[in-house]
Amino acid sequence: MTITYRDAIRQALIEEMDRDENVFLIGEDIGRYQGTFRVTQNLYEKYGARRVVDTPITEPGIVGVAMGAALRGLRPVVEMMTMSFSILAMDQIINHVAKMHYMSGGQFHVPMVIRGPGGAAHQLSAQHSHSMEGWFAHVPGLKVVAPSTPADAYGLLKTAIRDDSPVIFTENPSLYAVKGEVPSGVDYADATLPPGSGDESASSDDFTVPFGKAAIRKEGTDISLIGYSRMAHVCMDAAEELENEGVSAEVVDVRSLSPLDSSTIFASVKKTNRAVVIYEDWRFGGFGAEIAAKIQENCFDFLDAPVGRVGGLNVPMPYARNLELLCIPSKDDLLAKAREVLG
Amino acid sequence: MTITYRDAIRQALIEEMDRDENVFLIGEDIGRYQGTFRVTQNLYEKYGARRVVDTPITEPGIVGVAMGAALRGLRPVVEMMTMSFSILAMDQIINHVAKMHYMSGGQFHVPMVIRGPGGAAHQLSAQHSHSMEGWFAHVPGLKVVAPSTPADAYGLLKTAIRDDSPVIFTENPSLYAVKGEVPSGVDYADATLPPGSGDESASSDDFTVPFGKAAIRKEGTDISLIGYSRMAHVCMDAAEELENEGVSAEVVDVRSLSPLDSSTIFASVKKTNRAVVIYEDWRFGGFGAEIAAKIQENCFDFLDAPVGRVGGLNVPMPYARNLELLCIPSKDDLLAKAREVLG
Amino acid sequence: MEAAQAGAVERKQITPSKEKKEHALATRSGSKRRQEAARRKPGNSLMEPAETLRDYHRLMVRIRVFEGLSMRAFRSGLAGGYLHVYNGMEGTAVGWLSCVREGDPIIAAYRDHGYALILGMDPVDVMAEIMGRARGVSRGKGGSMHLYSAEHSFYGGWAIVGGHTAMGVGLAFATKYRGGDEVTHLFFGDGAANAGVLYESMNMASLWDLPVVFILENNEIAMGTRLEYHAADTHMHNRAEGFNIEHERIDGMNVLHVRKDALRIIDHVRKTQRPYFVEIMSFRFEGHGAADHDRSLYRSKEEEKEAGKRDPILLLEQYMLETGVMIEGDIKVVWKDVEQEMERAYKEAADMPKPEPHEVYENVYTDILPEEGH
Amino acid sequence: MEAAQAGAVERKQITPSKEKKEHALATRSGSKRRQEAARRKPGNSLMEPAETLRDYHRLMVRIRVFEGLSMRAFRSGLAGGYLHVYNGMEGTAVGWLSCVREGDPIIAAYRDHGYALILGMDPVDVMAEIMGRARGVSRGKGGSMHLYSAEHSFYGGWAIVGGHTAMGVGLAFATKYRGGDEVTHLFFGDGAANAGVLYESMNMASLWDLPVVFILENNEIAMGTRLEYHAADTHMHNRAEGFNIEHERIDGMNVLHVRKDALRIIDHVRKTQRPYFVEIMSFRFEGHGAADHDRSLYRSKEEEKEAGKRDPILLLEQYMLETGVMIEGDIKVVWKDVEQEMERAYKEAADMPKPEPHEVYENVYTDILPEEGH
Ligand SMILES: Cc1ncc(C[n+]2csc(CCOP(=O)(O)OP(=O)(O)O)c2C)c(N)n1
Ligand SMILES: Cc1ncc(C[n+]2csc(CCOP(=O)(O)OP(=O)(O)O)c2C)c(N)n1
Ligand SMILES: [Mg+2]
Ligand SMILES: [Mg+2]
Repeated sequence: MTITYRDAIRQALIEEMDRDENVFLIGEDIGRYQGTFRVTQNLYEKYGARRVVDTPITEPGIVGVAMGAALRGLRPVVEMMTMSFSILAMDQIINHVAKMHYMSGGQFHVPMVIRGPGGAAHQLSAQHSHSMEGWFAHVPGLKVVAPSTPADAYGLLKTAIRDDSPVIFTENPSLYAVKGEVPSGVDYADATLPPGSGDESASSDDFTVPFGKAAIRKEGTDISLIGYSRMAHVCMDAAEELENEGVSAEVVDVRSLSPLDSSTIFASVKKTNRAVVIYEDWRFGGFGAEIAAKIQENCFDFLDAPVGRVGGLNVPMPYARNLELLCIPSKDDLLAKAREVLG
Repeated sequence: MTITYRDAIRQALIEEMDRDENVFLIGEDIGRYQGTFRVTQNLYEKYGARRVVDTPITEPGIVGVAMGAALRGLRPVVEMMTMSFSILAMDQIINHVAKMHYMSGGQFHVPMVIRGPGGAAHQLSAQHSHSMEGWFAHVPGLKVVAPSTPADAYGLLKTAIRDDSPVIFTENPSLYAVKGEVPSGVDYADATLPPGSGDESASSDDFTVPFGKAAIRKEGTDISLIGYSRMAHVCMDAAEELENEGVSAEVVDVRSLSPLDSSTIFASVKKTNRAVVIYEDWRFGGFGAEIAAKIQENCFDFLDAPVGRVGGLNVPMPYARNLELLCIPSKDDLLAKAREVLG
Repeated sequence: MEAAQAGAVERKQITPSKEKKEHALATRSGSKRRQEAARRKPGNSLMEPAETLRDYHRLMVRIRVFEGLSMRAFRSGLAGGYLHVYNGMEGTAVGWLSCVREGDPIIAAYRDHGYALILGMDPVDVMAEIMGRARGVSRGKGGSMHLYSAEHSFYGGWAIVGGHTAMGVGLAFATKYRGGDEVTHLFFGDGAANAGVLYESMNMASLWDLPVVFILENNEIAMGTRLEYHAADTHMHNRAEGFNIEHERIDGMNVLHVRKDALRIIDHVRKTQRPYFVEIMSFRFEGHGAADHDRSLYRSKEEEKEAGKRDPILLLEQYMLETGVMIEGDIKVVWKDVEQEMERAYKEAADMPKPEPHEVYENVYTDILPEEGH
Repeated sequence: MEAAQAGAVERKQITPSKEKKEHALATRSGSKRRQEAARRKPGNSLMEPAETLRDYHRLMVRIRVFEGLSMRAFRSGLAGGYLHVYNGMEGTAVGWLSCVREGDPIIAAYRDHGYALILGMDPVDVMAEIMGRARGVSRGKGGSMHLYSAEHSFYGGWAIVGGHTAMGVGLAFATKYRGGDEVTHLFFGDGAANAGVLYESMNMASLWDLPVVFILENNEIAMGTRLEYHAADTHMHNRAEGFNIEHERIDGMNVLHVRKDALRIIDHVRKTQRPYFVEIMSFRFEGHGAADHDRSLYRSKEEEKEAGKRDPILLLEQYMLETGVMIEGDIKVVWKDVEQEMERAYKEAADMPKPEPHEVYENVYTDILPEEGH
């Protein structure tokens, strides 16, 4: 079926909630209000207040409560209204969620997902435009994924909910309306039906996307463009333009930041001998630095030029639209860097 | 005078408090209890409860209160009992302290310092052993320094307190007892005297260390070892051992992560043609990746080998001493990597 | 702010001695009961001069009209992001801020156009900020949610729910440190009142005797979540009780009531140099923000109609008509005047230039530029 | 935990309807006053069998002796990091946990040896953890502050002050979700009671009717900061008032008093499936942690001497002597027995192997290894 990125996420939620009674949703305004970005639309009506839990505005508390519930065998899916707010819950996520399995010597595990829109949208200003995925990928104990397509959003979210380790699942708000093919036997229209009335068997041949696997979105021979989430689309756009100039670019959609599929990245660079990594977060100290550092460590003899990096400007996100657009890496920024790397 | 790193910090606090009535200290157990790591010893007796403020255990609140005070012209120096606890105050630091100058279009500035011990000590386990400096260096609006010597601790802290932008000042707990020469006209013994009884003129020929300047700790020609805080000492130890093997290593003490002195780093690598970056934080996605990525971007044609990285193991810090020692990068880890890079 | 920075400094113990605290405790016992009684006192005994009433009216109308235009800016693409209007809550800010002394620090959340206008910020500059123009109060970098004015001791304009509450206490900390007698006015919503940092802040404010009024603007809704779904005790001022802070609930729909209570409370705080917690009840007529249109998700048309009868502008107009301070015609003139003023401001702002590209790097630090480029 | 995971699940609304909430409010009004009265009731009416008293005594002595040895381990370098003993507070945990039902979730902070021993964890495994051995309860990865036992529903063992409070509420959330009737016992200190997340947690617990007891162990000190310097109202249980949670303060030095109160409160919570907040007053005889030796920075010798008279072990011994449950000789035998038991545990733990290097990478994730090497 062809559905939007938003609907793909909701579809995955529905199927997993139907499959496993222990899966529940918790977050701010996700129920009666239908979700700020409407990802959870109709789910309150479908599952009720027990499994679609509206909370006060208390991100640390929400994450902590979800974690406690996970320790008793439930499988919470926390919605961060925006991933920017995960900054408030940083201690709960880093010090508690990520570490308990280790600190308890494996006695306890924390099967929970924290998902929500991450990255800049449209003039949300400095406090609401963070890209948090790089911060979390840095933390041992967390798995971090950043899907760019409806199929990946669907498949990775199902994998995330079934994973026994905590998963950070970041969605880019600009992608919600993007449509794409999603392989699934269950019809999205189910969302409005009462629980149990769906075709239960349909979820048996379900489709998931494994963690730790990057996707080659386009094959090429001259340069590797490496990105994730919305930046994977920017890579595709740039690759198309390069194609017109006779340059064959390969596009690597990282998808999973942690675990990171280094081998696919290295194989691509060893083939093309040139690479540019693009990420929306502040360039200085951002996650793209890890990818670039890794490539030069592992593909040094294959590189014909330094690994290029394109990131967000190193400033708090300004409100004015013209300044905001300057900050977010664009196709042109990527092309400029790619041409520099191509020499 | 030759004093410890700990006393150098206290000395800088004393001189700045004497110099400027608006400077005050705030934090947990820093006053009556003399500070968990005794950095603020005797300062409560010297300056009283007004200027050495003991707080409840509420890191977000402390940072927020200090920021509010800073907005009214005071110059708070916040002690994080350990920098690990700054994770709880992340929202206050990233979203408020770091951004207000920008968001207000320059109308307000936030002159405050957040300081405290960062990094692993001795079996403090997973929740108390974080290296936070890389996280903060990633955030536009914060300046971040990590001194390795008493002189730098003293000189950088004075610069930090006088800076009109917020500064994260990280101290490594293992360095507190390290001694070194500190150029200053004021005698440390002043700490026990009542205010005003010190030699006021002594602070006129005071010594500060500027931000954004790395220090070459040892000159060399074969390889650059790049680190900061305690890892700068590990670099020196490794360089000494390499010297015995006939390898001339240059040691770059980064000191200031943000702003970063890229030109000193690049100049060193262009001379030696090989580099290893070492940092205590988790290797994956840590700040060393930024330095490594930068070096290959800017010194590509000068590099005879990939830039090596040495970081902490990608695990929550385990308690058992033998496991903990495995996690923290050591001289041997650095030597192994240096030898690999030397080929 | 620079003025504040230069202010005289006196040595004074911040942390009260144990004796002092116990005394304070003794005198405040039973405070809650006394307040309940006071609250039940009938009628409004204010005898404001007519001119003053007209001023309050005009102020409220200015906010209402200005914000209508801010919504127009949003709909027509001249503004973006999150934009929240104060429609229905004007009585709170006008009543309260009419009692504030010049130089008193004020800090608030993102629903902040009203404070800005009341404090005397130029509507053109505020609208320019909302439209992301270089001459906006925050040079186009903050937007609707991040208005600031050093000149008016207005410290924002904050978009992390509850995040600014500790900062508000810090503003009062500086007063204590310096030995001044300003009162800090810290506004936040009922949703924000669930944020943990508020409790950390209340504890410090009370422990250290800081002159700050916690002003909970309870419009009984947080985005799309009704009060009863987010607060275990819907009388949220009770939460100050455990921190030994005097607290009460007042009505925010009648600007004169607000003013009367504000005068009393602010005077009390200035005298006692102790914190206070006031919960001001109001109603948000519009959706949460400019992008929230489906109010039926959380309330009925009847509820809105009922509340509409308590519209603070309407109430004051009725009162002025009854007392003969204004006649229908006067009121119309005010609206018309204000509409013209604001339309002019709107046009002026819309014609202003956007920030120059190089400005993107300015004000990250006070002295240096960040690393440039992508 | 796996057992819990497999438990039966019933559909049940979590968020109470408005009617239900109002009813609950009505029945709880005046609860505070009733409790004050109850607290003033004279005497201890418990009629525990002699054997039970002896059990409580032995449990307390076991903690005291075990922790003396943990300090020895620290001083001799067999343990490191932060290590905090419960000396003086044994009455609280023994009294309370004696009333807990098997399967009730329990969670606490870092001063956690006592709970572990009371719950039946093997002293050898606990000491092994403190010494960082592979057979430690957390395989040497947690240390003194991070004891856990899935078998005993003991969820830690947490070192971020206040950080575990929301998790405690989450444990109770699962009970509600499943329709069980466990009661969650959430222990934290007076210092932790200032952390913002606690208030977020109380609000949710009350809003959603979750069966959790907030147990504030008030030893009137947080590291080196005395209660009166960190809490605006030193009766910290009052802070639950604004969240519509029943609350009271009880004495923690007499294990029998604690038990009596615990029985009543836990029973009440199990029945009402509502949160409760109890503040248990005690005294920490030792320094904050093994490395804190200078207690004179925050209190006098007299104060300690005075408190020593209320030592929970001493009080129970006196009571047993008075009532003839034990004679001096019996008591000596207990101490001797326990000392021998714990010395054996100490030696056994000290002789155990350290974790293997490869273990450093285990348990980061449930299924994969992290990227290896430096
Ligand atoms: C920490 C945080 N969480 C969530 C949000 C999203 N959000 C913005 S406003 C709002 C509702 C706040 O309600 P309230 O405090 O009552 O203020 P009001 O909008 O009624 O003025 C929410 C949930 C946010 N900005 N910050
Ligand atoms: C967030 C955080 N801040 C500071 C600390 C350091 N610290 C550890 S224990 C402690 C005192 C806690 O006191 P309390 O809650 O009363 O517990 P008690 O030690 O009396 O059992 C402090 C400040 C910490 N571990 N976590
Ligand atoms: Mg509200
Ligand atoms: Mg305590």
